[in-house]
Amino acid sequence: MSTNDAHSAGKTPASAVPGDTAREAKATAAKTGPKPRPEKARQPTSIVPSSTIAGRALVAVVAIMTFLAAITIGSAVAVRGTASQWRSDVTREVTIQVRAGDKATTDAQVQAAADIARKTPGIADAHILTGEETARLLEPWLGSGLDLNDLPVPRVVVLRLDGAGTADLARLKRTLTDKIPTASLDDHRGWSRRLVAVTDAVMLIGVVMLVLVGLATVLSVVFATRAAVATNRAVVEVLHFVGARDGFIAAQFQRHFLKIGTQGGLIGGLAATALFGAIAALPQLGLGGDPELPTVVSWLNPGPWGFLGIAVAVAVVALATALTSRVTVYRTLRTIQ
Amino acid sequence: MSTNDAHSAGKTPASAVPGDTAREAKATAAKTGPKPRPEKARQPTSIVPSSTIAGRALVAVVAIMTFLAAITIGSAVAVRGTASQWRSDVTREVTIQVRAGDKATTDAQVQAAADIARKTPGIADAHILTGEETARLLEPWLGSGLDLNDLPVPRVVVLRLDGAGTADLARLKRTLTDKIPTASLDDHRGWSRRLVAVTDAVMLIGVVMLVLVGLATVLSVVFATRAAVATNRAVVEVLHFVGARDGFIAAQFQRHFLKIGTQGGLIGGLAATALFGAIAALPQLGLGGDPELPTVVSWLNPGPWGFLGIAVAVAVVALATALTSRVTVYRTLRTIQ
Amino acid sequence: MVRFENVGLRYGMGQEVLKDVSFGIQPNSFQFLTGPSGAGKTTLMRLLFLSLKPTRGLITLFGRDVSSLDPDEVAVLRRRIGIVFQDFRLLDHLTTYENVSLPLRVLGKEEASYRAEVTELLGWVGLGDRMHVLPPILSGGEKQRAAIARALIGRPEFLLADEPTGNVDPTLARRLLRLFIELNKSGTSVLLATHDIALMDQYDARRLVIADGRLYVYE
Amino acid sequence: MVRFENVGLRYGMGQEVLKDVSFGIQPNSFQFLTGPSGAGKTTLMRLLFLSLKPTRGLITLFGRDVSSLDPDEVAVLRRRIGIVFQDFRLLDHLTTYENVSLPLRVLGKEEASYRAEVTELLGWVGLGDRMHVLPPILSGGEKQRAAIARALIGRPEFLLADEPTGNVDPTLARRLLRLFIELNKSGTSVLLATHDIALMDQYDARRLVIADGRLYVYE
Ligand SMILES: Nc1ncnc2c1ncn2[C@@H]1O[C@H](COP(=O)(O)OP(=O)(O)OP(=O)(O)O)[C@@H](O)[C@H]1O
Ligand SMILES: Nc1ncnc2c1ncn2[C@@H]1O[C@H](COP(=O)(O)OP(=O)(O)OP(=O)(O)O)[C@@H](O)[C@H]1O
Ligand SMILES: [Mg+2]
Ligand SMILES: [Mg+2]
Repeated sequence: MSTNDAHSAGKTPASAVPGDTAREAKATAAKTGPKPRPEKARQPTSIVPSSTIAGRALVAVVAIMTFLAAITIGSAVAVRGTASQWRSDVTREVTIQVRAGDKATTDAQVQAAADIARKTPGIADAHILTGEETARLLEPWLGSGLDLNDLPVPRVVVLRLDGAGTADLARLKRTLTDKIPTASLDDHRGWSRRLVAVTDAVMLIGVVMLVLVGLATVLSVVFATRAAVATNRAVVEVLHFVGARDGFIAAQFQRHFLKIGTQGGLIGGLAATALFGAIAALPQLGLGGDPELPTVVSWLNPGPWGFLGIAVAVAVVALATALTSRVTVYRTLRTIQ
Repeated sequence: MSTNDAHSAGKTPASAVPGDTAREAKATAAKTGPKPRPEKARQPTSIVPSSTIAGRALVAVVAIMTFLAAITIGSAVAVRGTASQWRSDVTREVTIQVRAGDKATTDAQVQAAADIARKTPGIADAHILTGEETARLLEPWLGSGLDLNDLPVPRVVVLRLDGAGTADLARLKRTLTDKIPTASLDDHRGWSRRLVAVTDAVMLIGVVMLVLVGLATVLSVVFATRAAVATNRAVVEVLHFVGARDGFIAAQFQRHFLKIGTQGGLIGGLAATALFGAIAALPQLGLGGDPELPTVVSWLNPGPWGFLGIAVAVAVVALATALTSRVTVYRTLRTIQ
Repeated sequence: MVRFENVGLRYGMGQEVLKDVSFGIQPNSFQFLTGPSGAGKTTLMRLLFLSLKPTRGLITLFGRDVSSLDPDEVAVLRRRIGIVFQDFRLLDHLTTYENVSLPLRVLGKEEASYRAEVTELLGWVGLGDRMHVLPPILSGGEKQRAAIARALIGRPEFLLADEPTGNVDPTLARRLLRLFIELNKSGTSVLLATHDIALMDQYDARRLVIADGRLYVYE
Repeated sequence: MVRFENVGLRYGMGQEVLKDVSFGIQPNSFQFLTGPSGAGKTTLMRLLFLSLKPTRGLITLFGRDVSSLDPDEVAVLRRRIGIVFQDFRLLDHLTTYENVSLPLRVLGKEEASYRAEVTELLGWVGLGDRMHVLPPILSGGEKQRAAIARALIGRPEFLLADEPTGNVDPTLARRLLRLFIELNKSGTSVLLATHDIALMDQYDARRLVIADGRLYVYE
């Protein structure tokens, strides 16, 4: 054995071989190449390097997607709440007005109108507004403290529909004008129906967006997983060569993707929660204190169900990410084998 | 020269050397390895392989970001429009009501109230509603065809503020109640101010979201570029070794990123445009036909300025993506040199 | 242990790289594989290592017909084979130590159970002081020795080494050859592909020569 | 053309791989570089190729002090040098033809202007029929020849070849050596790092030997 041999075999520790000790080697590498591992690392280096997974970009995608999904769910739940409120308002919107004349006659006419209404199928109830109630309605216009008995203020009968939508209001209108010339039917239903249609449209858009967001998330994860397997093709090959089963290899990848999904989902979900939380907190901050204020703000308060929906979205996103990547890895491994 | 030599040097085309012709080689590769290039490819293979850029994931990120930005811009412009409408409504909202009594006295009191108002700084004009105008306001409540002269209907003076917001309405209120006991000031400004505050909050949220979305886009691009350079480290090294300047290398990367930015931007922008287009088209579809309908739908019509904003956002995103990646590539190249 | 019967291989639609190759490898035997560049040595190794399926003919490995194996069975068979690749195939993000211990890690073994063994082997191939360094900063010869150590760590029954001395000086090549001979004496079959005639002259063993797609055996 | 004066190099904080190395390379000269595995041959090549800066001492290349060059000047100087890496460094996504023509493409040349030249050179190194194939499916020796062709295509004034015959059979090695000698006769300086004593014995040239970090020159 020549001296050269001893040299290259590193059998003479005192020789001038560079990087003689692991300590030196580490210091060496720190300056010139990739990071070395500590000599007795408790945690072995992960076999699939996380730097190859475009992880941060994917976390960003997943976070944005979750944010979008959460915003959509929250808004949809909130708008649904508003819509159902509107729907119940509809029942209050149908009224009969009876022009005032001689008090006794008017009273009789009002009673007759209410009776006609009650007998109409689809109308659950007819309520004759008392003087007080009418005064409250007129307050914005006539000021408070008026004695309505002095005034020829029309009398109002409020109808409550049974909600089945079977009431034939057009016929009722005709009957009323036939029998009681001073009565007129104020039917706001066209108006309300349009409102409901709009909220239905909003809900539809929400569902469509949710589907789109879900699709985009799954696609991004599929692409990212494929890219990860492709850039780690050499790693996969070596793992196959040293006798690793597909399950072992897939687990190496899935580990990263579950983490990415959870991180992204949490970031997006928390951001959305914070946004809705801020919106819900606005009225308390004195910006929308009036509870009757029909502003975007009060419409957009998703309530507990909305927040629950967001939490579910986060969980679904994390699981979907992990699952999608597992399926994709298995598929891609088949093409490498 | 031995036969072996001739063999391996491929000088004997009739020999049994495998993959004898380029055609065969291509067919060979097609089944067993990466795709071969056509023999006389007009378009040379790009030096930085696009498959290493996680391009589709980044296109997805950029598209989503652009979509978000566009939605935000569109909504902000739309809400701003609604808000300015509300703001101008505010000026109509301040009214003085004078309780009706003896006609001559009332007329004098109304006149006096109008005079006081006109003399108050910050109030541009005071308009005494005519009987007809009042009748129109009351129509929903009292029905049409009423002779108001018979009724003790309060008289209304509508004040127009000069918009500078200097009017001291509290003082005016005191003066009025002092001098004319039957007069009262109906100041809806608290109400309106709250509405304006809400729209301001919405605008602020919009700007914050825009900033966040912009930041997220830039960060995603920076990450993606770094990842691209990192995975193409070998390519960069070889390019350096064959004498390529940094500018040449950066251009190889930037080419991909400009394409990604443009694609993502267009996808996101078009999606947002389609969404707003659909919203703007809703009323024409008979879903929100009533022009006075204060629904989300009419609020969310961004108008031409909104669509212009979206187009600008797309352009900005594409350019920002290309620029960010160029800067990042240059920086990263310095660390490889 | 290994039987090739009329094995032919073509890549895709190309000409056959290997034609009608028939031979056997006995347990506990030692043989060189040689032939000009591009003759098909690496291809033959890949067939033996199940990373390529023959286009025709029959290959029996450890008594099993390789055409009937599913992926998991392939993985299990491969654990009985060690391979040194011509281009090393070390993982650049794992240290020399981690690269060498990878076959054991894949088996699910605890790090503590193999640390001493790996350290000893690395010392043997002269990489004791390069243990915690990443492959990109190793010299050519050092990488090659790391690849050899990885092939040996699992105590394979069959060792395939593709040009394992191409990047080391003659003295070190002799030393590595002795390592392979030692291994063979302790019961492993060895197939060593090489261009190095001087190396083959140092040990009298069976020679398999590939030329023009045919395999000639010189006992 | 090249002057080293008391050059020392250490990686990071390690021991010096090269110590007090002083030598010169004349235009139009031919020399072998040899030494045991891990001695520092590749390191010396990297110094010559400007991909490493010396920790001490002075290196002059084409009459310029290398410590004072900015990145663009490095790029321009490198165009006058051809290098064959021990590990080839071919780009796996480009065909053999595209890999070999890369140095010309980087100069901004039109494909039509160099097609004939590249094709001819590929024929010379015996890769005429592997031209439009991606490197991963080339055999070891074929890759090595592609790397050599890429180093030669730019007609460099100075050729560095790191173990250029480690993966080919002796006959082909002789053929490649003749190629390098041809090249040297036409005016290029050649520095050829090798372990192959048989190869060095075939051509009588200056030998640079690295041992224990020192460089010994045998004229
Ligand atoms: N995946 C593949 N697809 C197509 N052709 C291939 C593939 N792998 C190898 N070849 C071709 O098959 C032939 C034999 O290759 P192989 O690698 O087996 O040669 P070798 O004997 O190992 O040569 P060397 O000594 O140069 O390493 C070569 O011409 C090579 O180009
Ligand atoms: N980037 C680096 N960082 C730290 N140490 C390095 C680096 N590159 C090489 N070394 C060490 O420097 C020493 C010399 O390496 P070099 O590659 O120059 O050897 P060589 O003479 O080319 O060997 P071989 O014949 O095996 O290729 C080796 O011990 C190697 O591990
Ligand atoms: Mg080979
Ligand atoms: Mg070397």
